[in-house]
Amino acid sequence: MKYAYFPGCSLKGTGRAYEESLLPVLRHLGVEVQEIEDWNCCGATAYMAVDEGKACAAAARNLALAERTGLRQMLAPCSACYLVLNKAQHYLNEYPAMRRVVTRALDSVGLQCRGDTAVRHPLDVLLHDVGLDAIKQKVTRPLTGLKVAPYYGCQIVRPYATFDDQANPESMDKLLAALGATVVRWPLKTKCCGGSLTGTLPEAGLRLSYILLKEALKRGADVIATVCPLCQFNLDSYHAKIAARWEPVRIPTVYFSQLMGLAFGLPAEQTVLHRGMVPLRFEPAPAAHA
Amino acid sequence: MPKPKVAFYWCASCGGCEETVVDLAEDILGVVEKVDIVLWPVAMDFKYKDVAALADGALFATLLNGAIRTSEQEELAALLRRKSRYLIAYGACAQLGGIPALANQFSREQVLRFNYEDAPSVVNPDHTRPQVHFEEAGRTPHLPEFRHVVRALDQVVDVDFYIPGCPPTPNLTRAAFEALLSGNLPPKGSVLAPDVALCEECARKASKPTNVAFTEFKRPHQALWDSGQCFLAQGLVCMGPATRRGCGAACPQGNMPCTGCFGPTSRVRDQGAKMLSSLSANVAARDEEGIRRILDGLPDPVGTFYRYGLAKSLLRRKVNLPTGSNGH
Amino acid sequence: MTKEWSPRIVAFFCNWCTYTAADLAGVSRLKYAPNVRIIRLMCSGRVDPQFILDALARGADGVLIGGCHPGDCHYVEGNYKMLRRFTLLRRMLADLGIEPERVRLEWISAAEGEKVKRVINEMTEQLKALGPLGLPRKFAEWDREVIALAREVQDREAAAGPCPERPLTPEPQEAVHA
Amino acid sequence: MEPAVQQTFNQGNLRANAAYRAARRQVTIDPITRLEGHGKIDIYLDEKGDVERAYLQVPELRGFEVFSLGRPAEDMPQITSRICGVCPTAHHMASTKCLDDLYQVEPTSAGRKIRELVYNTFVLEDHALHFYVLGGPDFIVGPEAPPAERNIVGVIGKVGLEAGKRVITTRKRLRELIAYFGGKVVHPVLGLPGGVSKPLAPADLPGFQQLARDAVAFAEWTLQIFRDVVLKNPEYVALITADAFTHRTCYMGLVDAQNRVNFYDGKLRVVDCEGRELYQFTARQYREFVAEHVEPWSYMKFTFLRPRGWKDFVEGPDTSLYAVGPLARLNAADGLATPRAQAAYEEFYRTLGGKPVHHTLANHWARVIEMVYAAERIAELLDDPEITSPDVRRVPTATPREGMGVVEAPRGTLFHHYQTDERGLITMANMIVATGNNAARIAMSVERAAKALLRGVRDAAQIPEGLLNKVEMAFRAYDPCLGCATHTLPGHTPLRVRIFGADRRLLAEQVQG
Amino acid sequence: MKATRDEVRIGFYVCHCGHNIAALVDCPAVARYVGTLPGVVLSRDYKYMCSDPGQELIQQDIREHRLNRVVVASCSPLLHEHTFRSAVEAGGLNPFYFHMVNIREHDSWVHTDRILATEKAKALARAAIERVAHHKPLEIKKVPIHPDVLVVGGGIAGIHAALTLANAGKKVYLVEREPSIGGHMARFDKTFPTLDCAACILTPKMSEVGSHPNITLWTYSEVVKVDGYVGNYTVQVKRKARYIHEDLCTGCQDCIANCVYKEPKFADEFNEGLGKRKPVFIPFPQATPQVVLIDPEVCLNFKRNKNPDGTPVVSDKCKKTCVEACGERGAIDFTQKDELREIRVGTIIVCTGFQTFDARRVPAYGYGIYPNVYTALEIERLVNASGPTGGEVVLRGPKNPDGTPRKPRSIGIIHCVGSRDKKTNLWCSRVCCMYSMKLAHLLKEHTGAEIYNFYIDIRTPGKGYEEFYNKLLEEGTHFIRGRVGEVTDWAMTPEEEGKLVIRVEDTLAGVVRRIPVDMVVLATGLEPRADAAEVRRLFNMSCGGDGWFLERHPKLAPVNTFTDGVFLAGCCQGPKDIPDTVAQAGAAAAEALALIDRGYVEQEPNTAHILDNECSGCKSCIPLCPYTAILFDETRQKAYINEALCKGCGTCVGSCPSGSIVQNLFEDEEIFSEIRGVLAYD
Repeated sequence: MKYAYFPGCSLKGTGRAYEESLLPVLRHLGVEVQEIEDWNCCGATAYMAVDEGKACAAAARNLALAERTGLRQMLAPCSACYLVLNKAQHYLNEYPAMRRVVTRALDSVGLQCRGDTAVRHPLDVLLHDVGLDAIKQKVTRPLTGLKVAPYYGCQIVRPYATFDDQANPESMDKLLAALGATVVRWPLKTKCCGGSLTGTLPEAGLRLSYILLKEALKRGADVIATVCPLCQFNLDSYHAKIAARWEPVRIPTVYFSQLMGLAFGLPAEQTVLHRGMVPLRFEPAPAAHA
Repeated sequence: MPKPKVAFYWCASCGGCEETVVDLAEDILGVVEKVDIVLWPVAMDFKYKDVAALADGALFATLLNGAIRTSEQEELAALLRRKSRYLIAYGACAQLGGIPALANQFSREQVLRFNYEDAPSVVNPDHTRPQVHFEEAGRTPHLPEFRHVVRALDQVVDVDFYIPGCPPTPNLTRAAFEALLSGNLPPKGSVLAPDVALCEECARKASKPTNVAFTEFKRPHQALWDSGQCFLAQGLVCMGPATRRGCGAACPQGNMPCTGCFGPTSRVRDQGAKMLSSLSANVAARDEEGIRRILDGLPDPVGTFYRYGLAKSLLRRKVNLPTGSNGH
Repeated sequence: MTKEWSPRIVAFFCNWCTYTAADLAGVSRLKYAPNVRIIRLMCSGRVDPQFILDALARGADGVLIGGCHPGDCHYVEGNYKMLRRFTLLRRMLADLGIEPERVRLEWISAAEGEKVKRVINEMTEQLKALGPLGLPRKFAEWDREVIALAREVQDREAAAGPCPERPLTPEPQEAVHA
Repeated sequence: MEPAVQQTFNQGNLRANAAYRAARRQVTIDPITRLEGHGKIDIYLDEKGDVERAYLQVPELRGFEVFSLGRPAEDMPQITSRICGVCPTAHHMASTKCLDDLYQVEPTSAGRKIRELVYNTFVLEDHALHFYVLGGPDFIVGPEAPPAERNIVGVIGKVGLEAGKRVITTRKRLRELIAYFGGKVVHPVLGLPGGVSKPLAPADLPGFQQLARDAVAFAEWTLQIFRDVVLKNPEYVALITADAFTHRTCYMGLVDAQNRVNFYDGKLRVVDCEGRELYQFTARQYREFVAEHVEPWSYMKFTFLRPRGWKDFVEGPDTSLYAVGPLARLNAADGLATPRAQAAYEEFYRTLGGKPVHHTLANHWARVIEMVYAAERIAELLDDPEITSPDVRRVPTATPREGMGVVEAPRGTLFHHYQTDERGLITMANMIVATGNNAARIAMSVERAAKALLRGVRDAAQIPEGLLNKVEMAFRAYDPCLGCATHTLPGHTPLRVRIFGADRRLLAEQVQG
Repeated sequence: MKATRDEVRIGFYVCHCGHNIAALVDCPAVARYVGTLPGVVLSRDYKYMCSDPGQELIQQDIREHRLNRVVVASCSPLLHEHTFRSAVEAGGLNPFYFHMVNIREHDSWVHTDRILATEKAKALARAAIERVAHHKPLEIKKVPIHPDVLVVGGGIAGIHAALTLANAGKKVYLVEREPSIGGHMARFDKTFPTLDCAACILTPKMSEVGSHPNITLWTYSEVVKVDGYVGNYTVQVKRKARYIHEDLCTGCQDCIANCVYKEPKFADEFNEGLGKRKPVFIPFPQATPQVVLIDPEVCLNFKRNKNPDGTPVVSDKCKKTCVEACGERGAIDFTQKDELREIRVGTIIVCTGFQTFDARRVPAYGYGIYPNVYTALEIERLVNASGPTGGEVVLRGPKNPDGTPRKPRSIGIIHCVGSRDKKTNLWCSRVCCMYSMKLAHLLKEHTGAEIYNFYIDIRTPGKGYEEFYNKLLEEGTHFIRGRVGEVTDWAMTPEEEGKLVIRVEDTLAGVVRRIPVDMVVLATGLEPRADAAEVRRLFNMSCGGDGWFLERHPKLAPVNTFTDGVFLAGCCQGPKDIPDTVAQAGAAAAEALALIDRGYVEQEPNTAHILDNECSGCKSCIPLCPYTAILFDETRQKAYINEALCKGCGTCVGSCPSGSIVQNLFEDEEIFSEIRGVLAYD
């Protein structure tokens, strides 16, 4: 299994914990990734809203670069990248007009995009390519006793439900269960985390984060597992503000990949749990058979 | 009463047809002595003027073999047409274009380039090419040019009858002569051979089951096969079902499948299309992938289904090749 | 033709699914490109590759074959037979310089009037992009060299007038009598 | 014999001959080019009215190499046989051997023997025809005899009616043997990588063995005719050794391990004009030793010895030009593998003053000697118990990439060379045929004849009548190739010669006839 | 012998079809153009060709102008080809000297540019002119109709159709997959809008079926194979083993009473799993036939593992108290096997019904996650007096502290679950609004709870339906307009604790509301049965894109399918309520009767035949025929076609490598000339 790898800006910045934990886990599972050369902004955020043409062109350039690697699969861990790349792909194949615009743009830099590279999310790959059994086998330190609230955020299931249910995704639930964790059932899996509102309309944004954290605690979760750098940032970084505005709802928010690393018994520098603002204190015991 | 005058002429062909005529000529009790062979470019020199001098229709029949590739050939074909009461396309090349017509899948430039520059044995540092008009110290030896398109005879002039085969068999030729001389002829444009497919006279026919569905196509060299059983039943492409009979199933006699040199029956406009239709329809798979896999066993459909008939196929030629002027 | 070129598509639709779907498109008043000329057959299995080649040779820019979805053939599996022919025919046409977009096979059930519209519009667009196939014109172009010559020969002979040369006698005969 | 019957007989044969000439003339040319209508020779004179330059032109190109592209390799023996309807078997066989090499498969022993059987049968039949019908009459009847007699009828006149019958029936039976294996005589289909398509049924063996015995007798009888009619006639001998028909070039031919002539297989051997061995090489090495030169005035390519480089149309010790065909084969070999043929071989060189023999017309004699060899070889093969083995083909397993094959066509060495993709589809096909190998020498012969015959010509009146007769002689001797074009009843050379004055205006045009 | 150009005298007619065609096609221009074509002796345009005067015109012209070919350019041949053929015949010509051009459905209705549409019409017309010249006279074959009828599906539709036919004196086979007929209707409590009890009106009809002399009732059976064609179908029916001999069982149910299981223990399908049954059981009290059956999955006398052929293994572990109870009646037989029966019928009526939408597919509504979320069908059983709770509405979820089951004090009914939804099913299921209100009424009656209906639109198109809606409004049921976003147990406020919260945008008030309730009812929509695709193939019908069986024409042939002799009734053709279903069933029965009473059907003579002298006997065509109509004559070494078996697909014709097979009406020449025609014009 080899995939063209598109990290995107977050995984090199605020979301570095994601990359730092994901890559070792994939390696551990024998999944090869090859970072795309000279990748650029995926085209997410303001772009899409302002000028879809340019956004698509930006995304398409990455797709084109991915195609050039000859690997038919492209791994995009960041939810935003994942969504935009998929969307661009979709637009290119659905709307001739858009394809013309993009083709022209790419021509100018001597690139071309067939639009046939599958844009995949790590969860998708882990569940459908690697498989839960393979993952279970790698678990040396099951997360027994750790109650995890799986939080998916909006972008990997909406609007394109490419690998999981839109309203009630369950891929991460299955994954965490496989790691031996207790999955907390809660209805807020895909509720908005506040997204970029936290920056523009703190009142609205923070409230959304607060609801999530509170409900997770109320249902007895020890930790929230997330797949999206932005969600992770929102849920992890505003505890002081939230406490000031409503009440303290301290609960760590980590990437599912960090928990996998933990369960696989990978060294601390590969689970990078220290990067969280609210630290996760949990030492999984080695499995009986291990 | 003078014997009817008969002419032979060839165009782009290999000479195999002439061989057949000879086999016929050697059959001294055959038909040849009933006619005067008055034109035979090899037998006697003849000048364009001589033929031109004949009254139109002075020739009883002309048997012309070979495909039409050069202006010279076209010119003579036209001339002989006018001079002959019956113009007969003799052999696969004249009837269908023949193997030379496979060239219709390639451009003339490709031919020249390979032959004079790219061929591994050629040493041609200064890219010399034969010139239609070449000048050396004022000397100008001139070569005839050849056409972009290889044609069957009836694509150049009106043809009365066809004698199929690569080469035609002496028997067919004799029968044709007898028909011509006795005057009891089929309608104009007929092929002077039975209008039924080869299988009818193939010894292997009985060995073919009624439920042949192809799970793979084998190529002749890829397996040893039963020398008595129908080739199709063994997964080998045999053009017999789409090919006119009359040769006595010669190739199957040699334990090789028919390649279709007798061309289609009168009820078929495009031999290749029909054989393709029959073969592929009988493929066993039902899913697109399986179907593609099995049909990939036919790597060269054009060469397989139009081995002799490309010039007379409905498309005649690879359609996106250059035409333009004839200069090299 | 003075009027601007626009592709011509000959369509072979099976009576049970696709032809009916085209009727449905009509009943539903869906609007699609007027470039298609539908020929009705009982089953896509009846589509003889000769029809496709003949249509192209006679000036169609594209040929569309419509049949029932796999498994739905009114005649059990005529459509599979067509799919098989089509698979090979397409490859062969490519070898003969005809773009794959020009010959298209679609499964359209009696209920899919929408699809009739979509496919015809799509195909019309693709063919516009490809430009004319124009085989009749190509044939004429190829044959120009021949026709030109024929004329030239006539003129030459008209000029030369009746030829004085002796009528031809078969030399071999003499050889024998000698 | 009833005069009426005899006349019919003669007529039939006349036409037979004519047809052969017809067939021969077009095919024996390089596979991609063939003589259309007339061979063309343009002769240019200088101010003094002497020959400045003579061009022998071959004006057509069919492009087999190119339209073979993309074809399955196993179809090549059948496709390439259409290069030539008179020697289809030669192309068929060269192509088939090319496939053995391509698929790296050794034919089964029986398969190989059947191939060699069919091939020798073909060579014998072809040579016989040439000797009695096409080339031979010149000698048997005599070069100066009235044209109308220089044909098989004339031959019969000299050697008797029975001879004629014998020629025809023997040829027929030999051709039936080819058809037995190949389905058809013209464009046979037996060849496949690793062997042949069809075994010899034991029941059919005796008939063929009888044929073989008759063939040997026939060949020896032919040799005797040659001795009686030609060698006993000093005139003819003088003609053969005449300088006008002598070119000192190199010679190439296939030889077996003992350097003896072999038509079907072996190594290629090249000797220089002193008879010294220059090279020995396998088909796979052909590119290192053989190369083709292009002239702007002919579609035909001119081969030469690559190590020596193209040195234009010159002969002598350093020439890079070489000849192929019967004479060349004898010159390039140290002998023949069968007793009767070997004896004839020795007689040949004894009579003509040692190796190598440079007299083009000696080809006729060499050809008859080869007939004897072929007939003996056929007999050997048919007496080999293995010839009826059903194990005639081995299925190849290797992935094809590149293959080369060579045989000795009656009129000279024939190379086939293919490259394919891993599915065995042709990506490159190259062929060099006898005519190409002889082309340069033929061209020289033509020019030499012209120069010898045309001196100080000022106007058409000064052009000698028999010009074409002589020019014809000059290259008819090569037999097939261009020669075959000229193997017509004397007086009917389908050859057009045009002579241009110093002012480049057409002085005269002659068409043989 | 093919008629040559100069022999043919073609009459051409282009129809205006009022404005339908004339509006976009310049009919006079088309007529003028065709008039110039070779062979055409007369070319007219006319307002309505299909009208009597139109047809009269054709007949008159045939006589006066000695026409021997007729072409009509009008609507789809599927609509009027027959009409015009008859006209031509009435005019004294063979009906097959006619060809029809479709310039309405394929031209005027689908284009917008008058010039281009006219061009197209001309091209199509020209094709027909060139084609018709090659037409040959043909004979129509008449095939007799077998009078027996097969009705597939024993819901209300099947029951009604079967009875109608049986009462008309026809022999009917009624095949039902379940152990009892009755279908969904048998599970309903009341029927809207009259609220009369479903059982009361259905059971009499059920028993009538059970006892009708002309009806062979096969329940617990499935059609597995259908061969033949209209008038002559051969049908294989699998009668699944119920381990009871139907003819011996009296329906006394002693076996059930005496089963080793003292208490019912297994989820009972009829009650949507809300109730329990024993391994030997009868689906419901009024089941027809009154015959019990044994469920080998749970019966102790069977092993859990199966034989290779899938049949259960008898263990004989059980005391078999049931067998004792049955006594000398000896109806119980553990060794019973599925058996195949073959029947011959002339016509088939398909009434295989629908399935309700699986609410789990909308996880946001929490069905299967929250116990107190129900489907409508569950409620039907819950409120039914003979249901699992005897008509008492209690919650599935946690009981009261005192252990008594909780009753809902507030109930939310969510409409359009699995209907009118891009993500699931696009269509409106037509019955949900009404049954939701029916259930609202019944629930209020039973519990007095606050009832909230969440709807997109209320659709009440039916006699007395709107009145029923008003009645509900007066009863004080709440109607909130808006598609529900989600149902969660996530409480934001104390009063939401322990309840299900329905989050919805109230589009009338323009606010997002959170409404806490005890019970949520999902008004699940109707959808095609999961196996509709296989069933469709079985009977050679078509399915719409939505998966419902396709009627031949939505208006003119609503119960016909594209396969002659196969008819549709009930919800298998699309969602509909009971009155419509019964009406349709009657219609289907009438269609079948019409065929039977005429006694024969005419068959299109478009069969293929092999040219005997030309066939080389290569056998390539033989495996291609799905009906094994092509046979090989060993003595003559040629193939031939049994035209009785040939259905006229033409596949063999398109594949004959030597062109030696000919299909009537679709000869190569006819099609080539059609191709030439459409392309000759530009």
